[in-house]
Amino acid sequence: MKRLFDQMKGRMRLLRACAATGLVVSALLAPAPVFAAVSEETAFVFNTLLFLIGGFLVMWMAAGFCMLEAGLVRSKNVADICLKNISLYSIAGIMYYLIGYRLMYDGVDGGFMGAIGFWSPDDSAALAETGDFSAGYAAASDWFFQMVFVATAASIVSGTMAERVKLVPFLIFTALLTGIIYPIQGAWHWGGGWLSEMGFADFAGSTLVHSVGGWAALTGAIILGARLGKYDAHGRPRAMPGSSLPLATLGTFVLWFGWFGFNGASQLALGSAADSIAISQIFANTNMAAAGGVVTALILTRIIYKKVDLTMSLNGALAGLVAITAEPLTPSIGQAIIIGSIGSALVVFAIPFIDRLKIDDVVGAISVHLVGGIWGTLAVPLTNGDASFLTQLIGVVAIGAFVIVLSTIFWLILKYSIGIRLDEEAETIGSDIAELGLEAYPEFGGGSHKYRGT
Amino acid sequence: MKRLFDQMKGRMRLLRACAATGLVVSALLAPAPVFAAVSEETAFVFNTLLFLIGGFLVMWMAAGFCMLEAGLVRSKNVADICLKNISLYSIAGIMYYLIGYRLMYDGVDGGFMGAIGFWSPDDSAALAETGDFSAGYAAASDWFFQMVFVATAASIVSGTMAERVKLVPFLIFTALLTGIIYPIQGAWHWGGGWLSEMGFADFAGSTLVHSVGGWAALTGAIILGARLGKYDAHGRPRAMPGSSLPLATLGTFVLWFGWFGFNGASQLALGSAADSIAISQIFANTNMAAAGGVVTALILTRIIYKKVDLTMSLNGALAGLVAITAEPLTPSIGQAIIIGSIGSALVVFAIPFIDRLKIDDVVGAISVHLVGGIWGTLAVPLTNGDASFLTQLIGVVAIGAFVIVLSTIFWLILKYSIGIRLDEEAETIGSDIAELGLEAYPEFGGGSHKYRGT
Amino acid sequence: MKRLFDQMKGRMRLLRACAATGLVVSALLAPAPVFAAVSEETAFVFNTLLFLIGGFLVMWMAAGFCMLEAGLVRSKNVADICLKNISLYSIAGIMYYLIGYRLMYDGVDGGFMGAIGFWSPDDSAALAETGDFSAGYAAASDWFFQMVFVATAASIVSGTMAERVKLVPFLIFTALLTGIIYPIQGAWHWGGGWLSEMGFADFAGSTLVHSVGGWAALTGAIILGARLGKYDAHGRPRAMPGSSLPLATLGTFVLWFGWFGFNGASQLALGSAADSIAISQIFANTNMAAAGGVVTALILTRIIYKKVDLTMSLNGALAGLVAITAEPLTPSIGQAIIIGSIGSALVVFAIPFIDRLKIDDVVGAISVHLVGGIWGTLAVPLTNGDASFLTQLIGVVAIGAFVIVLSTIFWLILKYSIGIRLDEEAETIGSDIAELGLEAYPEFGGGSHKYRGT
Amino acid sequence: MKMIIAIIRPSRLEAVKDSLSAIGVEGMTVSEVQGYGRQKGHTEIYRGAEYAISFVPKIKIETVVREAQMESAIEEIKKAAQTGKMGDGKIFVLPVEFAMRIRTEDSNEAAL
Amino acid sequence: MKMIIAIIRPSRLEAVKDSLSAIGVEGMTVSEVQGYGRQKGHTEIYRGAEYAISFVPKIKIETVVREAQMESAIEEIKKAAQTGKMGDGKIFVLPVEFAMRIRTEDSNEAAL
Amino acid sequence: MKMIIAIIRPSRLEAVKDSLSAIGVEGMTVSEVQGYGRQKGHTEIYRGAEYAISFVPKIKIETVVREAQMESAIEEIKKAAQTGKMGDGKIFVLPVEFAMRIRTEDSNEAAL
Ligand SMILES: Nc1ncnc2c1ncn2[C@@H]1O[C@H](COP(=O)(O)OP(=O)(O)O)[C@@H](O)[C@H]1O
Ligand SMILES: Nc1ncnc2c1ncn2[C@@H]1O[C@H](COP(=O)(O)OP(=O)(O)O)[C@@H](O)[C@H]1O
Ligand SMILES: Nc1ncnc2c1ncn2[C@@H]1O[C@H](COP(=O)(O)OP(=O)(O)O)[C@@H](O)[C@H]1O
Repeated sequence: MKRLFDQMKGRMRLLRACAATGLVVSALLAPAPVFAAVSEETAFVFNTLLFLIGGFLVMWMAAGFCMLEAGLVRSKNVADICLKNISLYSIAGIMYYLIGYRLMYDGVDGGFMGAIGFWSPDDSAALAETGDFSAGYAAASDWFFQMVFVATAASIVSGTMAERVKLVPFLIFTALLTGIIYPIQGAWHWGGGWLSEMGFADFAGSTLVHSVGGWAALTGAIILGARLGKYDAHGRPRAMPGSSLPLATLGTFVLWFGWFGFNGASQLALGSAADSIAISQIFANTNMAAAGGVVTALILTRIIYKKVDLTMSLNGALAGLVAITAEPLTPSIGQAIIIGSIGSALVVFAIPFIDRLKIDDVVGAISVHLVGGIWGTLAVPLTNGDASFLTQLIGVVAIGAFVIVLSTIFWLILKYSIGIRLDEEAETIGSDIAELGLEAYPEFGGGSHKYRGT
Repeated sequence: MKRLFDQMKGRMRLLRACAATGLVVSALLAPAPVFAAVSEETAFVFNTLLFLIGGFLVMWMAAGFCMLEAGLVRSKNVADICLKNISLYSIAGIMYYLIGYRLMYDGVDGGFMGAIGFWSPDDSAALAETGDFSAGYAAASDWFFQMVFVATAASIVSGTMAERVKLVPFLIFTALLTGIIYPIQGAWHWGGGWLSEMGFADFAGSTLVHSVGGWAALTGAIILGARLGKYDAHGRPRAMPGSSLPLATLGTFVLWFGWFGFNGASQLALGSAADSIAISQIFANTNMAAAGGVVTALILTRIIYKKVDLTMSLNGALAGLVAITAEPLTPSIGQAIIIGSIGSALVVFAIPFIDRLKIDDVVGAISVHLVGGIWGTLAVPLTNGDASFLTQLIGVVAIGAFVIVLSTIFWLILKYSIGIRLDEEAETIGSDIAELGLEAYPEFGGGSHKYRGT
Repeated sequence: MKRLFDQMKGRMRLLRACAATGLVVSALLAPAPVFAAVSEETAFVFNTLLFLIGGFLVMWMAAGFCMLEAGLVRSKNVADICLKNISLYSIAGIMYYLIGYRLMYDGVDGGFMGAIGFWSPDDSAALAETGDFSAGYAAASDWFFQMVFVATAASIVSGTMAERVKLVPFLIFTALLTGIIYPIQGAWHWGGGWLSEMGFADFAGSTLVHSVGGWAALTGAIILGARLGKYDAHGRPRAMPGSSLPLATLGTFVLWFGWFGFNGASQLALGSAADSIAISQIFANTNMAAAGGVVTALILTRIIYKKVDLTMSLNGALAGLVAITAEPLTPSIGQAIIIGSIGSALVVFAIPFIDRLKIDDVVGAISVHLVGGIWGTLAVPLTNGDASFLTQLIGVVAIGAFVIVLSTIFWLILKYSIGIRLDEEAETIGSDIAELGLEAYPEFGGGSHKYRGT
Repeated sequence: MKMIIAIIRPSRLEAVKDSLSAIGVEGMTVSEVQGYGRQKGHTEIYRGAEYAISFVPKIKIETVVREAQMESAIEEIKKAAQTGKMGDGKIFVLPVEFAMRIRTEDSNEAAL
Repeated sequence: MKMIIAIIRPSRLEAVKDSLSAIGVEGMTVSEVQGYGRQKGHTEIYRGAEYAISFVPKIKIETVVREAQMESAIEEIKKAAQTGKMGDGKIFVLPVEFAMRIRTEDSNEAAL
Repeated sequence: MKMIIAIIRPSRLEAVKDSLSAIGVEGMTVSEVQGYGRQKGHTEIYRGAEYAISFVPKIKIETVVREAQMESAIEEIKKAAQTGKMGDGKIFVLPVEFAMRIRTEDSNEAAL
């Protein structure tokens, strides 16, 4: 079984410029001086190491989302968003273990989903006396790397729906998103399902991770409604500045840093010179797409609003990162800058636009992850000859439709059962006091503790 | 001499499922296709790289402790705790260089402690013309990795004793802890001393690092006494909420992130497929124990206190991490979740319990690191057939007794010589002003600087 | 062409104890058991991996500078400094791509600068059928690693000139610094130019990166003038404490963490046991120089000012790091502690001294990076027999003169064209409101939003 | 002239400001305060220990008005601030003997 | 009615609140202020430069009381706030002409 | 005794404090407030949405002085706080009926 879905993944990987196993094998068969090559076991270790490094970098992105969101919500909701972020990361891992991973990767075989059940690693071939390293990497390293991706998708939702969604239904939705929605659509492409058969190309998840989070957030935001006071009597959006821009900036830097793991380790192999060259290009492109995003947002907000907007620039960096994620390997550095810049420009316009549609997205996550993700996915054929625009569009639409339908069903069930929205009083005093019974900064501006001498 | 303690370590390592040197050697002797294996020098580089990556990840945990503690103390003590954290990390390294490392690893040989003296690396074998790579890794990489562990133990103490202990005696105790207490008990197991001969099993330091810090903190907290105002007239504990929950959350994420290095690189070798498989399992288990810890704390605080408690959930994550540290390799993922969850549940009850004993632990470090560490150590036999419950208990008790006795002596000497506690006025105005003459947030709530136009 | 500058770099590298290519080659030629060695392709992967890991660690330093500076400026300038930091990192990358990298490395050949033009990677040799791995690493991995260094130099300037320099001229200067000043002087040594021919030794950039940033900052600070209110009627400096010491501490920890990449990966190769041993020594020395810096600042400020100064201790850590950067490999750990301690002591005296000269350096960057960098560069001959004091001095002076002249020209042009300083009113209300139209902490101490119930 | 001091709920500030402004009260000074009264604070549990919040965040508005404006100002504040639940706050009136606009040195009623 | 304004040390707030409450003063409004007086601030050294802290953090309590309660309220505040060291603070009494409870529209003494 | 309440620009605090101190006013209490008046706040754009800042940060100084000192104190505050631009602030004078120094229990003028 394991073999089977490894084949699946193998097939996908072959779409990429430098397929790991492929190269190792060819190195073995080639007449080239044998000594020069990477040994099979060494390649196995390299590939595993790549997943582990990539995995801890992406895990760290959970902290980035947490800080970004904590900085962009108002003080009265900061503790609550921190709790949501650490909880969703935890729940995502547990759900992915319980059902997600196998649903996504086990026996999809060109179809729509995999098997149901717990996951456990099987490295017996590599551990056998006559070590067979053709699996290419340790099973748990791959699991770890895939798991942290799920959490990323869930993080996107918390930011959009902050300040008014109730904790428990939010966490239940997180479990459904990470245990069911994400793995099923993930199976379609990365699991070797029908989209992968069609030739859909999404290297590290502009669509599979970011848009998925974005669609779920969009659906949730519409069903949940805007925050109290977000729109004035004339329906014009009112700005509700976040509590701490340095925390938001820190969060953005954390995400940027983690993204090297996100995109770089999505090469899925490090065990050959060709793979290491590919990953190097991915690192450079990932960085430069974000850089392009920052500079574009800087210039555009200066032109449009007369003042440079810091939070838009942060969103611009993230938009650049999301945009390059679908194809971080084939663009040249110059192309990467352009792809990131366009992503950022789209976000600069999308944020006020979505705001005016009365969809209240607290941190701009829909614009960044959904708009940026769609753009990135559709841009793949520009630099990657193997991808077709039509297939890309089919993938975007199919996954979008699937996520919207399931999210709508789940949110509506939650809404009409336990309710998803804080009541007016709770929202007014803030989710921190209402849900957690404490404040994020208990000494400032509230509570009596600052005054106590002790 | 170096050879000797390498042997010692080798002996310990053999207890683990996949011993690095062992495997490399067997790969060399095995009739398996030679080309497939990892070359000796490559393994040497891999092992060294593992220590370096693990080392920088664990070093980063120092920042995690700092942020966690800065977030959980009151504003008037934030700068002081930042200073303590960066200082203790520095002092730990210097002491470990001056006497700790050799005391722990040099010629312990089944006994109670090693040699006295500075440490310096000797890689002459590997650097010789006819490179002999059997040492397995660069000496300084091992030193670096061991050194950052010492700092972790010291970080635990600062959190518990915050807000009232004087700076200088605290730093002196840190030097004694990291130069004497930690290395001696460390010699017993990791240095190849008597506990290791007995078969005690503590993979990455639930007991050797976390409980040691916890015992020292406990002893210190009792001798130091509670903060002013911590207990009301009726002896009931009063909550003293920390200054910044987002910083505390950030700190927890940093620790979680760094823990991949803490546990993962404690495999001590990456130079074979078997090692890389082991490390992958460790990564997954480490993550999932923490995830289990978060979810358990979430549910328990909701049930017991009606409100979800963010700081308890953060402590729950850490409790899960501490609990899995004694044996992150042999459990399955499901078992790891359970081990972490039980650790977290213990902490949720231990925190108010210790509070009621009038032991004032500002950040909950005793509960997390001591209670969690004992649980983790005793749980090893549940998944690792080579460990025995009795031996684990002997290890826990022996090390506990040793740390308590030495800590008591050191704290009492400090108390009756230079004094360990801030006077009442200093504690009231806060250690920042009293010890450092400045404030952590000089513009808020104090000082005149916010008012100045300039 | 690529070959040519690789040779250049090769030449420099040979000055170091363990040259990567050299060793790999010798391993190949040596009569030693062939199987024991690292294969060429494996070394290629290792070297590339080193650049990638080093690169992401140094990239993360951008976040460190940002947090350090955000913590040390006053609240009214926090958002502005965050924007400057994320922008300068982005601009540095783009400029280095557009002209910097080739100006620094392409065909310098003992001269003063390289070629002009965009950079693009050429890995054709390694990717060819008969893979030729003699380039040693993936081109883009090297580019990525060099690029993050440029950003570091630019980060230094933002801290010194904070709170009063206008955004746009600052960003233009950043582009000039990273596109022209840095690459040209970098070509002299790392690019294989005249200084490298002379035998100048600067392992990871005490002079090439830190002093360059420091000189540019010094020039800028003098031309820009001090902040309003920085000096009282009698010309005595007034302290202007920063907004958040925990953020400043976090930033210092981030920098410390990232410095392992900065110095460690400057070994430029990991593909042999000798390289891995060298990097291990570098890690240990880097850490211990910083530790020495902290403890020295702690003790000195306690003696001189009676109170331990947290921000000086943070600066002390950084001074230790800067000082060891010129030669992190040849010192023993004890020597590294001393080099770091002296660096820190110099900074403890330099900060008030520069202050009294009426050069207003908001975060102490001139003292840390320039004074620390000069000290570190001049200290190389103490532990590295291949370096000469005179050559070191020539390097320091030549690069200093070059940077001062160009920076002066650029700053003066900016001053007399678009102006570089905020007007008095803008400076008084703060650069956040004046330049960005928002506040870093909009709910505290300003704005009406905290009062709004919604 | 009288100084009207109103202690109100933070969420009512915008409404009070707007209605005062509507009747021509052109200046006021606002601060954040903590109130103690019938609306009791509450006891929370934090890490298993009790945590008494005895003060409630309030807003204090101070505005000096002409005698003639006083009645209507009080009325407007009351209307805008009232929710009917405990904790709506208080209005106090204190005598003012002198007022000056610093910029113009106008005195008394001309200064408001 | 009188408004008692007491400037006290932050560490005495709980004690003052409790003793006022004990004699039936049921409402008060508290704010954070910075005081300047005989208790001088101090000069610190920060990064080698002087740093004058001229203001000292204090708490201001405002409570409007019935004439009859005034004496005892002052007495209680004084007892609870006194430490005998410089910087204990001041008590001021100002006349109040009108009071209203916003919730019920009760006036004057009924409003307190 | 009179309580002088001055609402001034934050940037003028040091100057006002120094000049009051120069004429022998030895105590004052300062707080951060938000002002609403002719100096209007402004409208910013944040993430493409409007962001009205209707209040302007100000400093409130409260100082209780002897009748005799009042005139000169007002004069000093005015001089030190005036910039001539809108938003310079206001000075109000309120009667004080009683004062006490908590530390010594000195009353009235002796308490200042
Ligand atoms: N006597 C008083 N003096 C000063 N402020 C008071 C007084 N009584 C109440 N307040 C203020 O008014 C607020 C509301 O009063 P409270 O008694 O809680 O509710 P209500 O006004 O609805 O009866 C209190 O929080 C406090 O700030
Ligand atoms: N004349 C005054 N007007 C207003 N507040 C004052 C006055 N004098 C003192 N205060 C306030 O009282 C506080 C304590 O006064 P201070 O002179 O330092 O000590 P003490 O009251 O013990 O003599 C000051 O910090 C200030 O807030
Ligand atoms: N009637 C008033 N009552 C209380 N405070 C006032 C009053 N009028 C103005 N203020 C305060 O004085 C500040 C300055 O007033 P403003 O009208 O803006 O400028 P100016 O004093 O120059 O005419 C306001 O921000 C407010 O804090």
